[in-house]
Amino acid sequence: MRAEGSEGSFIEGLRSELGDRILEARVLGPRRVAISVKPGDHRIAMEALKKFGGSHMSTITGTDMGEAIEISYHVWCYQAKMEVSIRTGIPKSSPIIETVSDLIPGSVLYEAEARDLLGIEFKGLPYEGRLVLPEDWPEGVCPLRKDWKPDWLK
Amino acid sequence: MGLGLPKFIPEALRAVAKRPFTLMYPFERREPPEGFRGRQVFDLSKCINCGICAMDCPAFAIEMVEVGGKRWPKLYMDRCVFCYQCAASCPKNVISSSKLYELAGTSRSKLVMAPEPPAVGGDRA
Amino acid sequence: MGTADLIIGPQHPALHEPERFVLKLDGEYVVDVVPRIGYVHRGIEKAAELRTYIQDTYLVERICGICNVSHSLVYVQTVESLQGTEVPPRAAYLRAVVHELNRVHSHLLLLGVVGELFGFDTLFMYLWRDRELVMDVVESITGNRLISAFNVLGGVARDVDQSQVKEAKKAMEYLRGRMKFYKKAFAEDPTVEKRSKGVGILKPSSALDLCAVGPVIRGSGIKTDIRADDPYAAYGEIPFNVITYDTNDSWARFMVRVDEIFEAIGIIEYALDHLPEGPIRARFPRRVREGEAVGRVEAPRGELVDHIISKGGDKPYRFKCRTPTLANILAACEMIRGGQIADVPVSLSSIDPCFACEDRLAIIDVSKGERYSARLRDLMAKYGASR
Amino acid sequence: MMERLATWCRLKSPWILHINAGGCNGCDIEILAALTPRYDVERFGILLKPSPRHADVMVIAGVMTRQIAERVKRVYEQMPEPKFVLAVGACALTGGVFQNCYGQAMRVDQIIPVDVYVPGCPPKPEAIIDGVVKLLEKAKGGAPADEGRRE
Repeated sequence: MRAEGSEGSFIEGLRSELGDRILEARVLGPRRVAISVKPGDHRIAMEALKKFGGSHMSTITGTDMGEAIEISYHVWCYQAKMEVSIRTGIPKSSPIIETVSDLIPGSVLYEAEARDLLGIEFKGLPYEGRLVLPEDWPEGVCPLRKDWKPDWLK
Repeated sequence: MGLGLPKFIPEALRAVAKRPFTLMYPFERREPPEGFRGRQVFDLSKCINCGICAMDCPAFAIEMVEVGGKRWPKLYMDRCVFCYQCAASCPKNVISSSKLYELAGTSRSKLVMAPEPPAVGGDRA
Repeated sequence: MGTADLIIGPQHPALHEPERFVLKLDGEYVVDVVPRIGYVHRGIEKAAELRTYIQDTYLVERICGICNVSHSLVYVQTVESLQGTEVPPRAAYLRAVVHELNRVHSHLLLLGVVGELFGFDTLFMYLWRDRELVMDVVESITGNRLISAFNVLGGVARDVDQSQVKEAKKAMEYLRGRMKFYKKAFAEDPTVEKRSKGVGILKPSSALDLCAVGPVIRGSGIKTDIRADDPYAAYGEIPFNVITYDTNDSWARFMVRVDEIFEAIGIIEYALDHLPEGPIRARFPRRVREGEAVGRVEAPRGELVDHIISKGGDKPYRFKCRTPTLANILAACEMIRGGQIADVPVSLSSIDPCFACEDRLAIIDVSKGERYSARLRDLMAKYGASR
Repeated sequence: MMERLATWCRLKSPWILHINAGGCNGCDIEILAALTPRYDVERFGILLKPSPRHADVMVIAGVMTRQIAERVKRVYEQMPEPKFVLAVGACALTGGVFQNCYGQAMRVDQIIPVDVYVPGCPPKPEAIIDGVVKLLEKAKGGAPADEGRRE
């Protein structure tokens, strides 16, 4: 457990836990830190964050970056008072990643939402079926991907 | 019943003695406060036809239509969300607010404010 | 007889996030719940990518009409941190004032709706009567009763003058007196006690696991508030207390809100007394530089998160918004599980989705395969609530 | 004779059904606020009814989302004749800020005929009462005017 500290020392602390698994670490602003990891390592990073009180999943953002889909897990660390974004990229052709819902049960709905809107498949996600999209929405169409455009723009 | 006296009985009795809280709208109309965002007023004599209001409108409520060779803002009040971004964006302060809010109409075409540019009307003071 | 399925929703008028819950029943008791949301999925995140930053300010305000100030606040703060713009101190204070006015009105609204749910219409009518005072103050400061259009990129849209400050302080003083009465009512009235104490238990450990936010987690005794832990606007300089209750039930969550109204009134008075002089708006460019930012605010319902990725230009590349009700749905399911059907509306409303106002249910009895439709009110009438 | 009596009765107590077709709640809160002590539309005999079968006037607010459009139509069909529709707020009228969102199916008046439009985002409770008054004036005219109606 750590007391409230600056972003730089927080990143140092994370590095001592995770070592080379952190590909890149950035400070986004006061109490905002982003780290990049390889897919698969995101679960290890999340385990490491628990040492800082990081048990609150704020949200999960999926972003279509062209070739890859980038997933950001935003975790709030209660003790360190730091919002950590764990970023990882997965190929758009096979967007499969392991779920974190067993580590943080509160992330089920965020993963289900990302599955609906971006077509990311979360291995081991307990929630099945559509979460936000309408029932008559065509299968396999993901509105938040950049190659999907609403009718009026076509 | 052992429930104790509900807290609201004395309160309700007190309210009986007071003046009614209800506004007698529509028989009495209370003036909205200063700066209320009601129906827009366009002072087109200041307008420089730039179209920034139409560009910034979040609800696509302003359309620049051509009247007498120039493009003037036409407001669709049925789309308008009364955010007054158009007034904030306008470089010449053409748009100001009024306190008029009773805008209900029986058809959507009545909710369109066509521009009345000063040059076209001819003898507008 | 086996278990029966009870479907709550989806027609769901008082809510920004209509859900549908499939309840598995064993007699009167709820065995399991499955949520399905998205009936008001309008595609705001996609739309935000297709509009400019200026237009998005007003788009995000309309994600939720009740806590619209929080939505626009988190959006403008995120974009400002992306751009690195400092907001003038007067604007930061005014933002806090309107944010707290919004919280007062939202909490009063919920407490009133809860009163109606209890079958306690008197409470509903009185609370909404006094809520009108707050609406008047909001109207005089922002120009509209609900959707404020107050927070804009770089600052706030309009200034307040001395007469408005005086009027606001007078209203707050009056409201504080009224709230003392309502607090007593919520703490001691037998109707409230019977309907909410011990109903919808959420243990602190499950509140943490399920990532509950706002009054829900504070009602489980966990002291966390973004205004205190992760201060924004002027909250770093304004003294206030974080309210917690540790009875873990619906009553605790209502009491957290009652006490938060007192704190909010205190914040508004402090901020209006210490309002710095100066400009209310910094210049903000139309094009925002490349980068990403995460913003969080404490909305009336809890943590509200925005994540914006910019690749330069006047439109965001990706806009992500996580509303507090979504975070609390799992917690609500946990509260409902194991309780009685009659307690479902109370538990649900304690997370403040205003769920119960006008809901529609379809009852499917598995053993018969018949389908009935009923409205929540009818059902509640059947299960003991008076209306 | 009976018809005039029926019209008179209807004007004295129009019962309303409130539907949210997927809006932001702003308008819904204002509709509800119109029923609370400050505005108190019950003094005109206006009652909020939970069931479409009891209602004369449907007050509809919010963007028509794809999920809800079919349901709104079904509710409208269940209302007894003559029925009136009051569309409240920019979203119900045209979509407001949500125009062209993929979740918006269409405008309200593309699904059901609308009698009175109340613009605003959200309209003040007074403006909603004003809309109701205009609706009643229209209803007094006997057969609903064709203006603004679509087949």
